[in-house]
Amino acid sequence: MKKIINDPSTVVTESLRGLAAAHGDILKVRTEPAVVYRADAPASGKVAIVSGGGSGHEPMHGGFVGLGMLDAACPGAVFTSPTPDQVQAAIEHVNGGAGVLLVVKNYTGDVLNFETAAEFAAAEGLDVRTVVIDDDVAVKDSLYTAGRRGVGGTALLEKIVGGAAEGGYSLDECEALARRVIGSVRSMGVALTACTVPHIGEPSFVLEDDEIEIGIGIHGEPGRRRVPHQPAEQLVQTLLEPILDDLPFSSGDRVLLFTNSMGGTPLVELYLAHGIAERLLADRGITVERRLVGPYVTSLEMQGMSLTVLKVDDEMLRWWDAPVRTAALRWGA
Amino acid sequence: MKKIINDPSTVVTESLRGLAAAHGDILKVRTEPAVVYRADAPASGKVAIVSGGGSGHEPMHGGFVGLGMLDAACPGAVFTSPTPDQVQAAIEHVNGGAGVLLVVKNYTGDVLNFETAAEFAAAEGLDVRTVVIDDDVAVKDSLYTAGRRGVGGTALLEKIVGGAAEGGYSLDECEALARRVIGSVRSMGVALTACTVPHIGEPSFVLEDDEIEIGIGIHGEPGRRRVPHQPAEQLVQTLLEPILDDLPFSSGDRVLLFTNSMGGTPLVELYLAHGIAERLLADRGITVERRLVGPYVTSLEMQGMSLTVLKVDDEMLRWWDAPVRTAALRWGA
Amino acid sequence: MSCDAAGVVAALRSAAEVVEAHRDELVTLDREIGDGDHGENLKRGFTAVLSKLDNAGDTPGAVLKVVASTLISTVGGAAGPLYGTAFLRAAAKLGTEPELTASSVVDALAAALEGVVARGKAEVGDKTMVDALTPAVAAARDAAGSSVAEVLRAAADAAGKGAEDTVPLVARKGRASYLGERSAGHMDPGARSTALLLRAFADAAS
Amino acid sequence: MSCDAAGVVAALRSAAEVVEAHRDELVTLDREIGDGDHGENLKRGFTAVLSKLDNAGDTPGAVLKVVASTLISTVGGAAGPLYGTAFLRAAAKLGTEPELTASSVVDALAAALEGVVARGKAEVGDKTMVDALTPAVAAARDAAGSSVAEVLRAAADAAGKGAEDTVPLVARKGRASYLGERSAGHMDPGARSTALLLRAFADAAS
Ligand SMILES: Nc1ncnc2c1ncn2[C@@H]1O[C@H](COP(=O)(O)OP(=O)(O)O)[C@@H](O)[C@H]1O
Ligand SMILES: Nc1ncnc2c1ncn2[C@@H]1O[C@H](COP(=O)(O)OP(=O)(O)O)[C@@H](O)[C@H]1O
Ligand SMILES: [Mg+2]
Ligand SMILES: [Mg+2]
Ligand SMILES: [Mg+2]
Ligand SMILES: [Mg+2]
Repeated sequence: MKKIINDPSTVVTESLRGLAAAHGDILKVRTEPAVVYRADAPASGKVAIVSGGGSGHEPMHGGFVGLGMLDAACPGAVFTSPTPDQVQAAIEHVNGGAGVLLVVKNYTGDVLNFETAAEFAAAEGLDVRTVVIDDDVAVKDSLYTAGRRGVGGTALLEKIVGGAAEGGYSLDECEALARRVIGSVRSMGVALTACTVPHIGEPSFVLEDDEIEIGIGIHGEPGRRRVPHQPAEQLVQTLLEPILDDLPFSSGDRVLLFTNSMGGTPLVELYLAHGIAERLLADRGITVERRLVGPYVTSLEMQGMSLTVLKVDDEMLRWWDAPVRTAALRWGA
Repeated sequence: MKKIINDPSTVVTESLRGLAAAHGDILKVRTEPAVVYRADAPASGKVAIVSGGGSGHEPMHGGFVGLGMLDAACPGAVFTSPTPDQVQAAIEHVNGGAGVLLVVKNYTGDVLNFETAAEFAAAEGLDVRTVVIDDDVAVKDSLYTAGRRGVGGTALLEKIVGGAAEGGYSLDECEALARRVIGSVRSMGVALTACTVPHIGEPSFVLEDDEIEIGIGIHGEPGRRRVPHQPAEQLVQTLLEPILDDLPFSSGDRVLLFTNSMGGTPLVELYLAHGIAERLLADRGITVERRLVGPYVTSLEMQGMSLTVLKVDDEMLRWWDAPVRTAALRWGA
Repeated sequence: MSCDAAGVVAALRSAAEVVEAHRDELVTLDREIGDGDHGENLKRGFTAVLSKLDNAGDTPGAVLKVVASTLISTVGGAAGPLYGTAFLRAAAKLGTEPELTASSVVDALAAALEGVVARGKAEVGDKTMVDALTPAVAAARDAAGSSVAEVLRAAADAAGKGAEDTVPLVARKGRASYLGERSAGHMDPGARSTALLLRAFADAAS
Repeated sequence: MSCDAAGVVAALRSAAEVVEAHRDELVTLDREIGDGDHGENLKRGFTAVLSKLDNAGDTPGAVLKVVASTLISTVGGAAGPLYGTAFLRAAAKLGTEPELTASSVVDALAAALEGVVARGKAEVGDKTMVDALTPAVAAARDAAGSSVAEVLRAAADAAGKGAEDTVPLVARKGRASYLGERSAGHMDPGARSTALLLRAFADAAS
């Protein structure tokens, strides 16, 4: 394993130190327990948006902390949900008196740890709500599974609800908007290569030279099926079709298209794929109103990509367009 | 070779299509010859900044086109300098009457092709100047080599000079500022893995599991020496020391520190390395005034990183901080 | 082993050793059908537990409460809250009782299982730690008339068997459920770690 | 082969075939001490040249001028402007002459070399295409008294030898110079392609 690290057990802490050094104007970091929070927290009178999850998906979530997006992020060990202490510390730190919305990706570990923290916070009389995002259509959503995973849609959700919170939405309004976004967003991913978790030291799974894994999650867990590698045109279709069929999206819909790199895919390939996705959507009569292209919800160095499609309305677009100033997303500020 | 492409020979064109679709508010793309230019070009009365180079280094240069940075970028084939036609087309397209500055990375191919285009433009009576950036300390700079390569420093140069041009600098002033930046910036890179050029289909070089290549360029060309893989602490020192010794940088200097990913390095590692570099600079009494961390000057999917240190003054900081609105760098606009 | 707080502390020390020794095995199991962190998560948790054991408390319940909160705040993932809840419920059940008895151990194990099910909503057959803990509680209950050591041995044996029995199952809870049919043919890491912990406790009690 | 425009066009067609056939070899050479694109660059260029040959012009000079501008606008990299300049200077030297002669070929080759040196500033021994072209011009000059075919054969032989002789050299120009001592032991791709092109012209002229 060749990684730019000193010791697998200190990767997250050391990386947070670098994040803090790089973006001192935007965020601050505390350790034990680890929390990334807005430099100007708490924002008094504003609903606080808190998220988090395992590390290794950078820039999510620490890179989304700042004006117009998250008030705090709780980074767990690599690919491991954070602990309730972290979430509690985050809540305490950023609570500005207008309530706290926890944005949780649907993984058993994330849900349980955030739930525990929310119980503690509620016991202290804080108004804490939780929304769980589960946008990954690769996973069967049934009573007999852990349900869909939260993947790329999380970035869009955090931007939109973060914008609304900054714009003065109440906790009720933030929660309602978040639920609408969750109901309107779907994703699907593919891995060309596996990633290597530092404390494991070997790739999470093994793909042959001509094999790709469809329906990959963001934790190095294997996907739904292995297929031979295919041209980009076909690959983008393979990802897009289950997304469109699921919601479903149909002609006349207005969408935000998010073409996400799993981390190790060159931008030249990602834009190529994005161009194909745009064309396929246009062919179906779907209007792409906004787009995001880049490595935002990653799996360490994994090569691969995901597509996320969000059916937007004017309210969502308004908060998507609203100023944001974070390490990873920045406009209008 | 597993890449998200259709055909090696159409990668660049198809990728440009996706770039245009993703950022229609910022840039436009023409093909035959391929040029990425500002959506609002030509900016009348403003010095136009034009750059370019082989593709495969994205977001450089197309992702740097927009307000406050480049007026046009000329993308060559992957890792191949663009042709003079492209540069001529770019010059014609963005010339706003106040002259054109060509920012060229020091590679024989880039220099010759831009030179040819500049000759044509001069013959047509245009005021075209060329600056050549050569910030890579890994390469011996002597009469008997092609000289140092242009690497990470290019991104900083283009931001600063682009800001100044947007701020109303004359061509003389832009050129002088560019030469000062070039004189004050140094870089050094390392590869943990090689990259695979689409039309080659195999890695550019082969590194053993515990080997890294110090002094790597950005074209998949081998570096200066192979050494055993080392902890991040040591690796960052290995990169930083030759940089600091070269200019030299010394106690009391104010710098911009750019920690760049070669493309495939996870952000969690990059921030970790950045934190170490910040500490090492502080130890030397050097003040980091600004920083940039991310994959900006890449080599396809190569894992590795480079450090770039620019000795700044107030004038450089002013134009670094100035508003920029491009696909890759954006603030204040 | 004594059945007082010191005995429980000693049992936890050997549990920590077992976790350390089986870290790679648990990582490997979790890599196959999960995300590969289970062994590392538990190792991190039990290393933290070790550092808290010296002044953990005067009663078995007090010690287990420290274990619970330490696991919750250091393990993360699904296993953190689940094992944390298990130890917390067991601690609550033991109350301030100064010494474990066979029947209090049975009750504590049953409370732990109830806690895990309450948090994780898994049923037997979902291919989770519940598949190890459920037969363990039943076996412990059958052995309630004997000694603490006998109860724990019965529980550990049953948990081991329960863990083995997860191999053919298709996961319906946790990360392995994303794999669908492909999760069959692998042992559930959480069931395995449950069996390992109970074995460590049983060995310490013998 | 005739020595008029049609003959030159025919020679260029076989040159394009040779480039295509040796594309991978040139890529491999350039991967070893450069960035691996030389074969692809030339292939792209000569494919474009092929599409322009039908109405390229009535004189050898006119045809070579089209080749020059096509290479300049499609090859890129170092080789694009260098080969472009070489063909441009050769074309200029041939002027409107309707047929090549042994001595005009010698002059055209010399002009090509001068152009490459003027653009690239490489000297003999720098491990570039100059190391193939310089001995080629000298050998051509020695054969100036013979036929066009003889001149080209002499040039090609010398270029081939010159290319071989680049193997032990340490590069001092172009991308290979970044490698320093590590560039020794490999043939320069541009010297090799120069030798290949001259061989193709010589064969076409025979
Ligand atoms: N809902 C659940 N109920 C009971 N146990 C569960 C549940 N979900 C997961 N588990 C257990 O947790 C184990 C995985 O733990 P771990 O790898 O530490 O967490 P994560 O899955 O978050 O990476 C599984 O092997 C399984 O035994
Ligand atoms: N300054 C120079 N003068 C003459 N020939 C040169 C010079 N620099 C490079 N070359 C030639 O160009 C060849 C490389 O061409 P190519 O690979 O197409 O371009 P690039 O180096 O830009 O990738 C080298 O093998 C060498 O023969
Ligand atoms: Mg996990
Ligand atoms: Mg090249
Ligand atoms: Mg796990
Ligand atoms: Mg080359």
